[in-house]
Amino acid sequence: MQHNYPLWIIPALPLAGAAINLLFGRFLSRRTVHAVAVLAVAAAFVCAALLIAGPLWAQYHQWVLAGRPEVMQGLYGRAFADPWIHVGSLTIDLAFRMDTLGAVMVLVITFVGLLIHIYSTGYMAEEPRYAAYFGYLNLFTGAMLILVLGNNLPVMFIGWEGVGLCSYLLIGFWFTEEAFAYAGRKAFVVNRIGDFAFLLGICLLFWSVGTLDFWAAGGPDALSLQGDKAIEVYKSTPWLGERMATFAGILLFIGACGKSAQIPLYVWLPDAMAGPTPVSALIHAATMVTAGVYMVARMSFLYAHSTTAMAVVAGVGALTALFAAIMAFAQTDLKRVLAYSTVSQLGFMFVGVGVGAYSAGIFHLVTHAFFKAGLFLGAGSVMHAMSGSGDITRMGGLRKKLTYTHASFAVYCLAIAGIVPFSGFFSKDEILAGAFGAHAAGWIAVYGQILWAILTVAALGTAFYMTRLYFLVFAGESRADAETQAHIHESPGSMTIPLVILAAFTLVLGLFLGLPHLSAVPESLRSLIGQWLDASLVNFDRPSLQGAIHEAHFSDVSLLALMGTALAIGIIGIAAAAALYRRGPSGAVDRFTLGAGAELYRVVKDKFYVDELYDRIIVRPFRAVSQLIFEVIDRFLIDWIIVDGSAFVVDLFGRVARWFQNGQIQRYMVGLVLGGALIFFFATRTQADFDWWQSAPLTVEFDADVGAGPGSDGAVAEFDFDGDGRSDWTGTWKQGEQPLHATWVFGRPGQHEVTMWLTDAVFKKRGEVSKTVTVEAAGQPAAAPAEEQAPVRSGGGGAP
Amino acid sequence: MNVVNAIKPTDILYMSPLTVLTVGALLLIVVEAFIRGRNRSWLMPLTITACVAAALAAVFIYSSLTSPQQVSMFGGMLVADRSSMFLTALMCAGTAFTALVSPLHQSEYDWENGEYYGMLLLAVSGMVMMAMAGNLVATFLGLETMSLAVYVLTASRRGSRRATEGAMKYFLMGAFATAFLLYGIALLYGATGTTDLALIAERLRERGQDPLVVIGVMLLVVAFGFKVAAVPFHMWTPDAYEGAATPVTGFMAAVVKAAGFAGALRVFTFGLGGDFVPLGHMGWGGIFAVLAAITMTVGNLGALRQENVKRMLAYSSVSHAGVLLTGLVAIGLQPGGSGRAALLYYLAAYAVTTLGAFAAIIWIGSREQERVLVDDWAGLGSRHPGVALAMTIFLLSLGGIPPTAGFFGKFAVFQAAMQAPDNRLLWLVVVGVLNSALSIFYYLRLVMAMYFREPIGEFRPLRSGGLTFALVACAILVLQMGIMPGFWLDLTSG
Amino acid sequence: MNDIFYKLTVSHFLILAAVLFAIGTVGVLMRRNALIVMMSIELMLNAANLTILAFARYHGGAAGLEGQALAFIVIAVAAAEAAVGLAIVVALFRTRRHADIDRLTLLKH
Amino acid sequence: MNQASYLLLATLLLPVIGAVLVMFVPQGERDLARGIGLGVAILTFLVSLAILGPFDRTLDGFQLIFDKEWIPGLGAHFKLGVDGISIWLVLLTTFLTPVVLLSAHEAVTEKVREFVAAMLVLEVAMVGTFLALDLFLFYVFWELMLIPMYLLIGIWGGQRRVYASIKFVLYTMVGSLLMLATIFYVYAKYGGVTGEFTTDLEKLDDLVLPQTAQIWCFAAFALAFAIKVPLFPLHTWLPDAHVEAPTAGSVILAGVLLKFGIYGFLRFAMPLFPYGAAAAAPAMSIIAVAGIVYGALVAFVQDDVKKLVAYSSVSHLGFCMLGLVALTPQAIEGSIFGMLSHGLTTGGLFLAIGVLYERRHTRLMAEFGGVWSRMPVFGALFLICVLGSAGLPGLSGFIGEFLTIIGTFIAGSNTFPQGWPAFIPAPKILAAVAATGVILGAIYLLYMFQKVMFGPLKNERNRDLPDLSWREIAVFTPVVVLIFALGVFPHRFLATTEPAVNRFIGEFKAKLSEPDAAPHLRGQPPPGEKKPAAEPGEGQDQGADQGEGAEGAKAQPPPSAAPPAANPPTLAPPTANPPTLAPPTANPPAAAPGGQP
Repeated sequence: MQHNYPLWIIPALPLAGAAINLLFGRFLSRRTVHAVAVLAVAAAFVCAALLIAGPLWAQYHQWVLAGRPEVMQGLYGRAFADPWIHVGSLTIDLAFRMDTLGAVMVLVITFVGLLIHIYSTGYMAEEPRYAAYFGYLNLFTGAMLILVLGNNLPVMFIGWEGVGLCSYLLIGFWFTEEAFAYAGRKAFVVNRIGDFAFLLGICLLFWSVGTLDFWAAGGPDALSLQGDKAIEVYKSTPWLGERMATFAGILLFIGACGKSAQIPLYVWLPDAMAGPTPVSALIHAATMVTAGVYMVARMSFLYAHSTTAMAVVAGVGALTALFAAIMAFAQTDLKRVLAYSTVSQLGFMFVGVGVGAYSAGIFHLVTHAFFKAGLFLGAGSVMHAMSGSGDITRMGGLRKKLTYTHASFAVYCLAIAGIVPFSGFFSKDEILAGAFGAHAAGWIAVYGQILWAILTVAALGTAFYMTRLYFLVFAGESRADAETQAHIHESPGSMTIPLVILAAFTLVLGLFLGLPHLSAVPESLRSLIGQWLDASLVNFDRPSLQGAIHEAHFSDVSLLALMGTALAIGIIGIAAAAALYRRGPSGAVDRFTLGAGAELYRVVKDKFYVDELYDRIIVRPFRAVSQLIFEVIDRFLIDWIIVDGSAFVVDLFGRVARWFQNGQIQRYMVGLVLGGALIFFFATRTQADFDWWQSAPLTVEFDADVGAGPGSDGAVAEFDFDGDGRSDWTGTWKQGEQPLHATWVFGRPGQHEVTMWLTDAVFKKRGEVSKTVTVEAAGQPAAAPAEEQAPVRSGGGGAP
Repeated sequence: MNVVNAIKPTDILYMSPLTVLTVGALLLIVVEAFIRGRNRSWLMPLTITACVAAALAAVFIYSSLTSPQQVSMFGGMLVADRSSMFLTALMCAGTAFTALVSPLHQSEYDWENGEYYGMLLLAVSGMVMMAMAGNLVATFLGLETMSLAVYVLTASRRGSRRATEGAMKYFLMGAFATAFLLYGIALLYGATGTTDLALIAERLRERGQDPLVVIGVMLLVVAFGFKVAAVPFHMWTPDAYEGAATPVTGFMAAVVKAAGFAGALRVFTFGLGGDFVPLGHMGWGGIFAVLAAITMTVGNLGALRQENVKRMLAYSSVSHAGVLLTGLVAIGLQPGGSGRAALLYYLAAYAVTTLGAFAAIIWIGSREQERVLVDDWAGLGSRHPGVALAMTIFLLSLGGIPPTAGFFGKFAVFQAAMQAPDNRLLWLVVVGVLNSALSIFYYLRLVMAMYFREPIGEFRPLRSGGLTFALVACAILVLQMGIMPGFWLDLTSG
Repeated sequence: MNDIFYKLTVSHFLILAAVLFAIGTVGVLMRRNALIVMMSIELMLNAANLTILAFARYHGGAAGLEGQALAFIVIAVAAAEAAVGLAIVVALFRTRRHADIDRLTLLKH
Repeated sequence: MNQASYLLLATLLLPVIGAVLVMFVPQGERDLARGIGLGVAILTFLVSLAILGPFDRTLDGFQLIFDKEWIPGLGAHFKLGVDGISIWLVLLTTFLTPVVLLSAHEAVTEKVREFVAAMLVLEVAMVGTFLALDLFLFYVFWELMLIPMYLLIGIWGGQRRVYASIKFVLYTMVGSLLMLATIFYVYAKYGGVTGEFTTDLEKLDDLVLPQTAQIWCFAAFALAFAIKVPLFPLHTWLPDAHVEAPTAGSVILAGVLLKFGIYGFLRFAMPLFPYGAAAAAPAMSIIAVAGIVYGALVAFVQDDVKKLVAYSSVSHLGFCMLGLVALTPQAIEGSIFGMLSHGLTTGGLFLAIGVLYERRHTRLMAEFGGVWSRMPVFGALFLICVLGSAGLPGLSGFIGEFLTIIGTFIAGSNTFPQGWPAFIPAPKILAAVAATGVILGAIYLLYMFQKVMFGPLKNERNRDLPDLSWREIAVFTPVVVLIFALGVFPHRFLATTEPAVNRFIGEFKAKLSEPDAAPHLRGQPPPGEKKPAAEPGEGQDQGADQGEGAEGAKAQPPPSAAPPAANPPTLAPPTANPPTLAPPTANPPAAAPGGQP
């Protein structure tokens, strides 16, 4: 066991802030409210920074000195001495662990989060439910921190669902709009679909590995998801010749698709723009939606062992990147464009982690967090200025009015378009390079290159629509109505300062963290973030991965070529967009969209009708089926037919019984006499019957049953075994004895007609019964016909 | 054998309950005839005194006897043992309760004829004789004494057409059944040459294979089936119960039925005990088992939609006869088992419950509105919660829902039946429990009316100390028997 | 062999009694008038009585005595029963001027 | 019988005293009646809390046994006791009763006295049913439960209350009476074997019946309990009962009464007739899963909020049932925990619906909308209940569902003792289908929540809805707090339950391995010459069942030679049978029915 770091403080602080604001917010002044909220996040940031700068850095240093062995253990800390859940072999501690990967995430979340909190104080200044808003925001931050710090899948799942909840609440924050509330619900449900698979993934891992901890607190030899035992399991092939890692990986990835808005579960994200813009910035751009990417990186040891899973991740990512980029073309709402671009960028990240370039994916995650958050905040500032409207066709010419906003926005656009030296360039380029060079066993030969091609197109699209957006908003003359124009003004400092800060980071982050692997660059400066993250990510040199993944090692030339291509693509996209939209909406495009490409344009604008498709094939059938089974099974079949039906039948019998009672005494007497007669008849009739079973070869045991007939005492039973009509065996029954027992050895196996006569002792009536007896030469008892076989006799009594 | 020598002085002592009741009965009838004036209020206390005295005597004898001991008197004409004494006490108590609740009803619906109480005592004396009978002659005499008295009681509300009609039907069918009984006795006598039950048992053991025996037993089955209202001999029950004045109905349902089973217990388990009767594995038990199943079912079905509470209880009493028959069969199949105790307990539980229920029916009605329909009970719960609660307890007990006497009675009887060898009565038990599920429905209909609906018109209940006492006592007793059945089980299993 | 015509055995009495009983039963089930029904019942009782006496004679001795006594008791009881029955008929007749048991259908179902 | 065992008696008797007291309150004095009722209920809760003190969490058997001879003639004992399973359910009961009494303050204004009395009697019956360690006693309480519930629905219920109440009683009655017949059977058999006639559960547990008999007996018990649960095809009494019952009734019904089904399986049906349970396991697990999906789907299309929640109960209890059948410690604890959580969350939901109903006297979703803007506090509390019910991690609902699903998922083919086709990983599929309940739950619950609380404030009559009063907040607070507490600190509950659960599993398997023979005591040789236990129609099933049983036995592979489908590839032993229940599951042959040693 090792030192227990108070990691729980980091998520606890925002959660505490949330608790305060949600419970007592209504009694607090706005100032106190946002003071609490901002301070909580700031404190979390500080704590995290201290822990990282202190112990974690030391550990990292040790690790580097040790020659970068497999994985660094990171800081471990459990919230309680008791486990959270402990049943049988399942032990789940409420434990956290911060390794280099987690550290990066924590810093991004708390820092960007802090900025967005500050921004919100200005943006939401007029919001009546101020406290609730900040409460939710804090709650989200806490949940997100739990997600990235959790040391096992269930704890991660807490955060996973927690952020989902917050996004539900914040998307539907202005719930009086039916559509907004609906968007929130849609987000939650779609996420739940992913979580369902995620849950199954957890089950599968527990079932196969026996633990859910990423890293074993009990020491290196204890069971953990990245221990050697686990690796063995991942490599085993339970079903369909595929590896365990494939099944687990894909299940978890479906969860990631839900959370990170990948095909086919991306549909909720564009609608999620219903929420307040800072929320979109924080949750639906910077942090929450990247949880999926983080998860894949966190589980890199798992994915690395299944090239299939990696292929799926990368493929889905690439397709999403392209698809979303295309859809972004035709959007006219500021935030929707950004939403689709987010989806697209997430696709980039998944390709990164999918092709094994985990650090590249995470790097892009970080840079994206900054510039996309910035873009959203900028958009917020713009809409703030445009008195709430986000319709880019009615904007334009804001360059002069909103100087800070405009400047920062330009920086973000260049970054996302991938222009040197903005951070986006480096991160995106690493991904592209990784994809280009990636090859894994079992992949089709040029899979990596195909991915690269798709991404390149997507990047082109990105550059294009971002530039289009930029020009439509800022360039040319304002197309807004006079009333709006009058109110256009730059946002307050609380909003612009974060914009500037983010812009600054966007500017330097790439140069600082992500210098490419060129020989010109000194070893120690190449892709610092990559080196840092290697301490937490799977190491492809580990023996279990020999030959599975071939990591790309480029020569300077090829690397430069790739970078050049990427850069060229970005410039081309920008140039094209500039050419078309420099003065606001371009006639050329309009001519196209109204003429030749009208069809295409509409399809793209309507997002390929995916929502409608889902509505047709999933939502409505679901409702219809539910309605149907309710009406048919519940109401009609069970309640009406069975329940009420039986009641009706009983009542019917009741009527009959009463109808017979018609008051006529002589009918009663007849009933009495008839009853007596019936009793007499039934009680005195002779019932003859016998059981039989084979006890030995050719030997059959017979039990004469004297039935309930009269005079069973002294009743005489006769058997005719050989079917000659004459009695071969006679016995008299005595009261209170076992039934008459006869044994007969047949001459030959096969069918025999056996007849029994029973003569009762009182009325001397003779009853006859005959059965066909199957005799087998073999020793084992023949299975007698079911209706004569008494239960245990066959099991215990008869059989030897 | 010399009959005179067969009489021992102690016999007088052992038959004291019978003596007390008979003398009391004759006294009442004769004296009442010579009293002028309308005031008959002294009759009721006198009746109760006689009953209590007899009951006390029975208790005394009970305690003086040991469990298996049987004292036979008058050359085996009468037999005193613990179960017979228990039944005696039970029937006396029941009669006392009936007497207690009668006068108010009589004055309200003016049918105050003096012989009523005498007839009560006469009936109960006949019952006691039947319970103590050691000889078919005694059984016959007891049965007739009881029946004749009860015919009269049924008819005693002379003015009412329903009463006379019910009495007529009851009488004709009863007499008809008596003929069967007598013929059965005759055949048994012919087959065994004796009417003494003990001797009959012996003789049957020696030479059972006589058609006369079989036919005789059948006829007895018919006769007793009639007395205990077993389907298909039950049809007089609803009519007679509905026709008779309510106290009499209670008496018939609770006490007469008990008496019928007392007689059946004697005749079948002593005389024709177990499987001496040459009828397959189960002797007469087989017949009664089938009868029991049919009886329970038909009784419940009949009661299902009755609007008239008295009639409903009549049908329910039929279905209870089915349960009791199950107990009888259980005894027949396992004389040593817990069947006897269960049966006696059930008789007691049923008697108490029914008396209580009918007391409530008396309580609620009055001259201008007798309130015998289910609808008449609507809203009683909000107007008179006490009575409603009591009635609910009785109904739950009839339906066999814990923690009431009725539940434990069913429990005891069925578990006794389940102990029959080879699960021979398993099917019967299943039928039984399903039936009690069925019965819940109509008992709850009344509860529903009392609690879930608004009253129609004002209640003008008959209030009297006796009635209230009867209600409270019965309710408490029902609960006590249900929660602490151990005491009663000890009594009955003795 | 025709000496059954000359020698009376117990079975003759039994058969006679059975026939009487059957006649009584049929009477009960057929006739409508309460009084006649009661008479039929009396007939049945007497048939039973006859059986008892036949057996009493057949058994003889102490066993016979029992039968004799029983027969007397039955006669007495039958008389009492008749009395009660007639009383009820009278009461019935008072309330509804007839004694036709078919029309006693006030109580039913 | 130590001093502490009188705590159980006290828990049982206090409400009785309270009920008697209340009945003597004069008709008009509502507040007095309410006061007495509430006081007694709270007192009862405290007393039952005190049980936790002497209760030893490490023991696996029954504790604090209070045993008095009750009916000597019958061998029935007045025997109470708790183990790790029942103790929480008792606490749940005693906890919900005061909450409910407080919540009914304005809902019930006429016949208050009777209402309070009925609630207290109901509490007695429920607590007694959980505590009873004697079949007879259990049955008495079990039936006693019906009456007050029946009155609650019938007197204080809605329009169709008569229909609903009688339906409720008859439905439950039919099942429980067959159970009664079976009790007789077991009683008689035990008496036949040992000569001692008793209904003491702990003794009867040793009785091993022939397999066919077990199947029939289990069927009878299962019917009674399945109706109470209610399992899928037998559930139709529930929506009616819920919709017609007053809020208090619904809360108790959902919160406690439904638990008796699962509890009955756990305490009576499965331990007494393991073979029957084993034979029925596949069918029952499928029914359970079907119930999960079915209940959710049907709930989704309800327009009456209460009906919706009622059907959601069907879905949730399907989880509990599945957990039982899966027979892994995780799954069973999951189902027990699920019961507690369902009691709180669904109870909370019904309380919330009651709040709405008191204000608007309707429960149709269409009538509401945008309520949150008028009642934010209520909205928050309501939302917590909704999310708890939808199984959000950190709230109580998640723990139960998660454990059940994971427990079912890891259930090896040796945990479903027989009948599973070995070639499909049935437990996994079941778990997967069950897990869809997680999605569906979110769908219908959030749909309901949105329709009621979100959207524009269309309906004029919702304009001036008052937010929660302090009394109502006081009603909700404990429930919500517990929902959080259970979700964040489930460990104490689970740890207390675990020994009992392991014991349950161990004994189940041990008893399952008994040979199929005439009735005998566990561990003792069966009497050879004993007559067969012949039941009606049993002959038909005999051959079939035995055949199946044999196949089941054959189909049990030793863990080493497990087919890849049924067991994890390499690491099977440590995972497929977790250490805690190593003795039972480590040797599947022992678990194979009728497997001759």
